[in-house]
Amino acid sequence: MSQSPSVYKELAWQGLWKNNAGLVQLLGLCPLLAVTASITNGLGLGLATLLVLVGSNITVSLIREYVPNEIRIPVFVMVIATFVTVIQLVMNAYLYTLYQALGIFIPLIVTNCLIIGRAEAYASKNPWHHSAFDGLMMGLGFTLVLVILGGIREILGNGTLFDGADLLLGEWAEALRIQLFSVDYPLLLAILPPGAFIVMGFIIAGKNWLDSYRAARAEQPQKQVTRARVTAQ
Amino acid sequence: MSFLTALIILGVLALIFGLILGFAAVRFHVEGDPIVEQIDALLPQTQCGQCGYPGCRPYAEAIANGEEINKCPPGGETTIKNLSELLGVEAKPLDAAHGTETVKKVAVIREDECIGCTKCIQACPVDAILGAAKHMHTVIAHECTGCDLCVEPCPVDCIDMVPVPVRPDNWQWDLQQIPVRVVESGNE
Amino acid sequence: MTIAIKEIDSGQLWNFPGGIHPPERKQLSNQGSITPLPLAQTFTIPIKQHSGAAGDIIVAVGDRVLGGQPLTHAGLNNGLPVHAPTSGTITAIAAGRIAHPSGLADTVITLTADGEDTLVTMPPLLDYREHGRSELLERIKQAGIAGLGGAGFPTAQKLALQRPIEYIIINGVECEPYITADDCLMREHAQTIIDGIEILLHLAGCDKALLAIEANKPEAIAQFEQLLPQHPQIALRVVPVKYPSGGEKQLIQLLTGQQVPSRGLPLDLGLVVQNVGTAYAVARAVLAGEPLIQRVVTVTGEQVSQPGNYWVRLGTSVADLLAHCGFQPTPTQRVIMGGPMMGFTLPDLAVPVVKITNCILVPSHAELPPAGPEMNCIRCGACADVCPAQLLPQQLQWLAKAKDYDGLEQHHLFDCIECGACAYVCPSEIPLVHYYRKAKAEVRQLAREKVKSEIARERFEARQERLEREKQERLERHRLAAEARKRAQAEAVAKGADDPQDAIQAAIARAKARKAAQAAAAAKQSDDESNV
Amino acid sequence: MGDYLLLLVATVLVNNFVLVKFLGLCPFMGVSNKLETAIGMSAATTFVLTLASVCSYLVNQYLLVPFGLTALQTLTFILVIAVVVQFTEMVVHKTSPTLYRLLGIYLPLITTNCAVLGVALLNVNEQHNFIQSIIYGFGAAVGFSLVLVLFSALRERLAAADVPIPFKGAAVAMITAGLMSLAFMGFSGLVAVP
Amino acid sequence: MIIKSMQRNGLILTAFALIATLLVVAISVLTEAPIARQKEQELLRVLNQIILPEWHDNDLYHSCTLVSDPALGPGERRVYRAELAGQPTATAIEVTAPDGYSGAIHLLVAIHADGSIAGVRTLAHNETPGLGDKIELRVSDWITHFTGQKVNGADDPRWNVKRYGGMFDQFTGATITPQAVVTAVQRAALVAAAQQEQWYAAPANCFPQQAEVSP
Amino acid sequence: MTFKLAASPHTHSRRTTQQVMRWVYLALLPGVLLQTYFFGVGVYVQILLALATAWLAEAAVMRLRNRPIAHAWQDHTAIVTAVLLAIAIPALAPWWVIVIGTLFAIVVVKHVYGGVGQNLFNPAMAGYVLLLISFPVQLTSWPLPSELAQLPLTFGDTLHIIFTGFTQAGHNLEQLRMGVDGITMATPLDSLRQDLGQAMTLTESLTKPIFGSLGGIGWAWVNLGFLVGGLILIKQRIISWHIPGGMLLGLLIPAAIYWLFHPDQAIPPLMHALSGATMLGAFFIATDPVTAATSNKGRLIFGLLIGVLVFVIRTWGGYPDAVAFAVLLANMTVPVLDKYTQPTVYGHGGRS
Ligand SMILES: Cc1cc2nc3c(=O)[nH]c(=O)nc-3n(C[C@H](O)[C@H](O)[C@H](O)COP(=O)(O)O)c2cc1C
Ligand SMILES: Cc1cc2nc3c(=O)[nH]c(=O)nc-3n(C[C@H](O)[C@H](O)[C@H](O)COP(=O)(O)O)c2cc1C
Ligand SMILES: Cc1cc2nc3c(=O)[nH]c(=O)nc-3n(C[C@H](O)[C@H](O)[C@H](O)COP(=O)(O)O)c2cc1C
Ligand SMILES: Cc1cc2nc3c(=O)[nH]c(=O)nc-3n(C[C@H](O)[C@H](O)[C@H](O)CO)c2cc1C
Ligand code: SF4
Ligand code: SF4
Ligand code: SF4
Ligand code: SF4
Ligand code: FES
Repeated sequence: MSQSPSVYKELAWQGLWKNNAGLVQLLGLCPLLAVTASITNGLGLGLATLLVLVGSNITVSLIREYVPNEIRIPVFVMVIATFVTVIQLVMNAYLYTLYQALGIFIPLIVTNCLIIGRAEAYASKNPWHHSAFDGLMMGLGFTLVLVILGGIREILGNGTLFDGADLLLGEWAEALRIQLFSVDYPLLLAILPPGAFIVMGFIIAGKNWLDSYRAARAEQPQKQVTRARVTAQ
Repeated sequence: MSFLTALIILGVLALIFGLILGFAAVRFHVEGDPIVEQIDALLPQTQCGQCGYPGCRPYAEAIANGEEINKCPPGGETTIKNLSELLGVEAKPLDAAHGTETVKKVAVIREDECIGCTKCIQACPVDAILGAAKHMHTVIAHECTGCDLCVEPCPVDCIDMVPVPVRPDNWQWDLQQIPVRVVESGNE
Repeated sequence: MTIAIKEIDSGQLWNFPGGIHPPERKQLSNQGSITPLPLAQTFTIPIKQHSGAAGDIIVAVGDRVLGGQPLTHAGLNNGLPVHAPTSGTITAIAAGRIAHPSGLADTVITLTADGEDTLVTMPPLLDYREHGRSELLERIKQAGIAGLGGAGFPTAQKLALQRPIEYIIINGVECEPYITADDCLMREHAQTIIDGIEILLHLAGCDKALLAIEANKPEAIAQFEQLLPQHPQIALRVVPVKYPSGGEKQLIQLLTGQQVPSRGLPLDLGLVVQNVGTAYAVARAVLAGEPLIQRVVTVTGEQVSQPGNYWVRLGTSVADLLAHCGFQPTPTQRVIMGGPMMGFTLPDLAVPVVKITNCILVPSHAELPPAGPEMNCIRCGACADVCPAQLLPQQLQWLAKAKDYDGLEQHHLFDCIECGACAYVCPSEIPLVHYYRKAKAEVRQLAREKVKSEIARERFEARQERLEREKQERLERHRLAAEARKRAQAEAVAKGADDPQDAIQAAIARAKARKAAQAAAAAKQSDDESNV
Repeated sequence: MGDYLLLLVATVLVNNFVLVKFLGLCPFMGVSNKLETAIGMSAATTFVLTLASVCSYLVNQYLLVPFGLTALQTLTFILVIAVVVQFTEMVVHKTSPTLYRLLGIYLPLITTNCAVLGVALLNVNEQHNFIQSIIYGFGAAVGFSLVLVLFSALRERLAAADVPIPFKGAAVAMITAGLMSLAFMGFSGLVAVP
Repeated sequence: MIIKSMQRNGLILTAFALIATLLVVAISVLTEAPIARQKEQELLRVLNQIILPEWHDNDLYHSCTLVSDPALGPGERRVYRAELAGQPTATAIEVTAPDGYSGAIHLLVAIHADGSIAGVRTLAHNETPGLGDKIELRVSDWITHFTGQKVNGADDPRWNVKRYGGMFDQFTGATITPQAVVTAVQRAALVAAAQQEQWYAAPANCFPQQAEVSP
Repeated sequence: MTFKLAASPHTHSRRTTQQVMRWVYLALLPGVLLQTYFFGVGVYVQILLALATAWLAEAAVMRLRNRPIAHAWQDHTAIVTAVLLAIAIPALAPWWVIVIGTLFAIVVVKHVYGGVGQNLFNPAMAGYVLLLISFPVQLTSWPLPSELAQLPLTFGDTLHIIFTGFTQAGHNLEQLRMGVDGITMATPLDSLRQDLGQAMTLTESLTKPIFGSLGGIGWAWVNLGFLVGGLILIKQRIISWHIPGGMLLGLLIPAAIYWLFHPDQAIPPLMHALSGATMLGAFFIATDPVTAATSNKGRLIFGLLIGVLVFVIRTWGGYPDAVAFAVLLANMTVPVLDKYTQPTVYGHGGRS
């Protein structure tokens, strides 16, 4: 446990940026592209995914030792499905309009590749508190992308930001709505399916550019891996 | 809906599925993982250890267990590309922390300086060095993989790594590298 | 695959896909007759001038040699000897310029001529039909004859295989612009060529030869039309002007309608293709005993004032050759060995004329402007339209850039004959052929590396096994030593410590055991290290 | 008959699962580097998707609905799918090593392909009958395979393109998918969706 | 061997399935009531917009009856009957316009007892955002233009978009969507005129209904 | 003296990419001139706007990539893209329409892929489709052919309406598009589609003034103009006949069959051939070498595919004209087509 802080730091760095689920691992793309016509939808789905991710990571990590390999996947997806159904029911009960807006993508959180991916790749090999934190960071990273993508698409395609935030956050949030500009003919493409892909492509390119820019700026103190010797010296 | 029907139905369903999978797991059990062999076949077999593993095969095993594929400098881009195709993962640039892809080299022992200590023989993973104790050693050039593991142990520093000579028959059609402009023409 | 003998005999011609019509510019060099080039002072003779292994050098520096004397001895494989082009002294045997696009050095023999030009020949075999097949083949081999048409494949070896041959095709097409060496040879030595063809027919054991000449060589055609009626075995085929109808595979398709199977040989169709120059050289070697020490070389281009065809001794440097032709170099002069389509530029003029050198081209800037900047391929397909091998050059180029070797394989890179037709028409001025050559070299290199890595692995594994075995043996020794010590101690105890002999024994045993233990420990340590 | 054909056309082209409905995108991006692997993935997905569509229809129609357990749909469907996939994998692994080599690493991926669960859920939502469910599952799979194969061939060609560095890899692939989706907009309105 | 593996896998999977089911069922029982309430409130919110409170004093939500008429769309449709002091005042009908630009448009159409339109709202649609979605009140007030209009028979020329000589605006660039809505409302009004009386006679038979999983 | 090493061949037939592109935009001239005659000088304004945008965009991209700007300009492909996009959109569309479209075409569709020759989709058509789905109103508001126009347009008016949306006299585009009968007129294909959709018969619909003799007033002539230009390109061996031939066959054969069976509900084949962007598409757009199949067999299939798609979308789809969509859809299939239509290579079993 002595190295824990650095473990957490590394997990945060991986989840939020370096190995971001949406931008780098390209997991969970379906909801990522499908529901991000507005920033509100993105945020809502991001938070729902985050909850499921943390929950499933913890659970999987706790049960990992009791599950034989052959039924590993069925059990994991069942765990996830339970969480999703629960969240779905709760949203249906208390966030009805948002639930309607997100449509089929709520039940589809089950198959969000991100969740099963983390369960397999991380939670099934690590203790629960690390897994929980990993879920949190991966989920936040994912939400971040959802929000950015939603924001860009909403601005381009609608000229607004936080349109319909009240659906997610309650009446008060109506005040959040920002009309950035109002043209008669917004760039419809941005909120249509092709726009989702293209804007996403540009976001990924932006991240790559930032990374290479930073790499160029920081004259990296190259870490050198020690060579293994095959033979005697 | 009632608790009981739900529990019974799902329980029975899960039981059946579990039985099926349990049956299949044994009935259709397959031994062994041929992927290591396939990976190993793609590695350059230089045995240089730059990947951080003692030899190519251990690295192949590590890759099969999820290690990154971009750690072998002697293999360079070609190997990474082949591995990425074999494993269906994205090709990444070579991890500079392990070194960079350089021109192929061979070891050459400056024979007049060699004191015959046999240290290099022990170091060479492919037995490419010939010689007996207290006698001059030489490198069999075509067996040498250029791993440079023999350089460090040599107490008198008489081993050089020199680029593999380019001959007309292994020339890579690199017109830019021909020393034309250096060689002046005959009739001037 | 059987060839349609009836149609072929009736004189039918087929066509091959693609092909181009670049400006011919042959009149530049085909006006006069073939002039013997005055002897140069020094000759540099690369020991490898054909496709195959070089022979072993059988002369030493300082030796005096006569013209026509072999300088190397051909080995068993596809080696060929090279001969002294004239009499003189061997002054160096070292790495030097060879006629290769790489400009890299290889072993060359330098001969300083004595100016007397004393030649030796082998005994003529005028009644060659009386001599054995193997004797004739040996003569052709000893004369150092390699195909003079391009690839320089040893002629004797082409004919050595005992397979039924339907036709010998004599390639007098000379489709590449500028070059007129074969043309002039045919005009002046038609009879010798016919003799050579007869010898080849005799060797091949077949009775039909097709002599193909492109329609733009009326004088050569006239010569043969006049002579051939006396030689019913040889049929003349005048083929339409199109580049590259002189390519072996294309010529076969033109004359027989058949395609040489990929990776196969013309022999698979019962065909052998020989250049007219080769036929001439065979005739001279058999009927006059002359080894191959000179050939016809076209010197042409606007930067020489006396273009034409010359009899040039092999080993003459391009500088000496050009000096006789009124060479006026421009600042960025290109000197091309070979024609404009398939030749290569020389890194300097020290390069010698060799067996496959058919042309030295020194164009002015205006007549063959250097290629413009390479632009991106626009996939216009012009290249595919002209490719005689029906390849997709743009695709190959793309794959070569991507280093997709599997894709290159699927697109049959190795069926490209490097004719350059594609690059000739490419509007984006992409040096396509260059990409293919590079890619081919890379593929070959990869194959070599693959073999090498396989060997390395085997050696590594063998070594590991050996080390393991040695370790086991050491441990075994250690165990034995320990046992011996124990035994010795036990014996010592049993005997009482007062026997000095025993004390010494025990000490020795202890020392031995300690050494063994140390060795074992060292071995263990090194193992530990290697397992990091 | 005509209706079924229309449903097929509509699922394959007009409402293409990947480009219009945004389902199954992860494998679409993930296993489209090489044409060969894409074809393998297509075959595997087609098999599993059709089978899962049928199985989940049966489970839903004969177990969940009669007993009023519709809240358990997601749970049950995903269980069915996971088991179908797992079972297929094991069987293929044993019986046909060559096929397994081809499909091996893609089969587990299919479980987490949301297209599969999507088909099951959409079948319920759109109240498809048995035959419609089969067609819908098959159509979705064909649509997936079609764009996956085309996309991977496009990406193979991209491999050598001089793409600006930040766009290399996933970014340009996304944009390509976007342009494909743009092209697929041409099919909109072709078949009226009920 | 096989038996053991089967037992083990079967039991573990069953155990997990049981726990999962238990959880899901428990939550679904707990949320059943709020969900139903949410649905009711959502519907009521819309209902109250088009049938103003001064037009009724009965429990609109529970005054629902099921009818079926191909002109209203496939399957059973809900009709909410408003009464003021026991007198029929208006009905709100679920209507589907099948011919929207991208699929069916689901509407709620309220019609006064005198045949005039009390109000129309869009419940669900897939029209293109920015073009066809102007039928949502959130986006534009176009849908309110129906209020107060009357239908004079099936071939009333005014019941069309302006481009085809009607009285309703089309949207620039999108004629199909408004046209679909207009004709659907027109059909609903005609059906209502013919059947409203029967509807009031029918029993309130919409509830209890089973919880649906998705919209 | 130093020698320059070069790879063979050392000679080259001198038709460069630039010359190829020049032929293409010169061959567009007949069609463009006719289009200007019928739809006004707005066509030129659009072309100029597109060219300016394209050049600036290429320059900007080259700057960002630290490459010489001339590198992108010298091949003239951007000119072809810009001109094709400009003549594909209505002559009086607002200025920002063509600017957005050209930017998208040049930056996203062409240079994100690395520039000339590397793009997978036809830039001009991708730009057009972007505009069509983003601004359907502007993209379908074709001005009336000059013979039918109520209000004559001066050059000043044209500029005014493109940049401000109103003529100098204050008319907006909608008013300009009003026909004699006071009803806004759509393009021939558009109005046919709507009329047939409204259950009118073909003969009824064809009585509208927009339908002249063949493919609609003006449109038929413009198509013939492009046909002439296309034939010049074939003559010059810039394009081969396979793609245009395939596309026309793929369009006309199904159209004719369908028309025979539904004579009064289908667009007649001749109308298919001479209206919309048929000829432009067949000879100039589908033939874009970069995004088309390369072997002749592949080209034929590629053309046929486009033709059939145009027919299907025109007949049952949601868009009046479908050349752009069809071309993009066919672009997607090119790598696969190329892969499976390789000619038999010498020595691999083919016969001569
Ligand atoms: C490696 C190699 C092996 C060959 N073996 C034979 C052979 O066994 N018999 C034969 O008749 N020709 C053989 N050839 C000669 C070729 O068929 C051909 O004539 C020669 O490559 C010259 O052709 P070119 O100048 O068109 O390239 C061989 C050529 C090469 C390169
Ligand atoms: C593109 C191309 C063009 C060729 N043109 C000729 C030619 O015009 N005349 C000729 O004799 N050989 C030409 N060759 C060489 C022939 O392919 C073949 O190697 C030669 O005729 C075999 O005869 P040899 O072994 O006697 O040289 C050409 C080869 C290629 C690849
Ligand atoms: C991407 C796209 C989406 C469209 N969405 C709608 C829509 O939702 N509703 C609609 O009526 N028309 C829509 N249209 C417009 C139709 O294609 C068609 O042009 C229009 O309905 C005909 O009306 P108009 O005569 O006003 O142009 C859309 C067009 C495009 C390109
Ligand atoms: C015959 C021909 C047709 C062309 N058609 C198009 C076209 O439809 N759209 C376009 O953007 N560029 C076209 N180009 C130009 C060029 O090929 C195109 O910009 C490339 O796609 C840019 O990489 C054409 C060029 C030629 C030679
Ligand atoms: S770096 Fe490459 S060559 Fe060296 S040992 Fe590792 S795998 Fe082998
Ligand atoms: S000789 Fe030296 S460089 Fe060569 S393989 Fe042996 S250890 Fe490596
Ligand atoms: S001729 Fe040049 S530009 Fe045209 S397709 Fe071939 S390589 Fe590309
Ligand atoms: S060089 Fe190769 S690819 Fe080019 S035309 Fe000749 S055979 Fe075809
Ligand atoms: S989220 Fe849909 S396939 Fe991954």
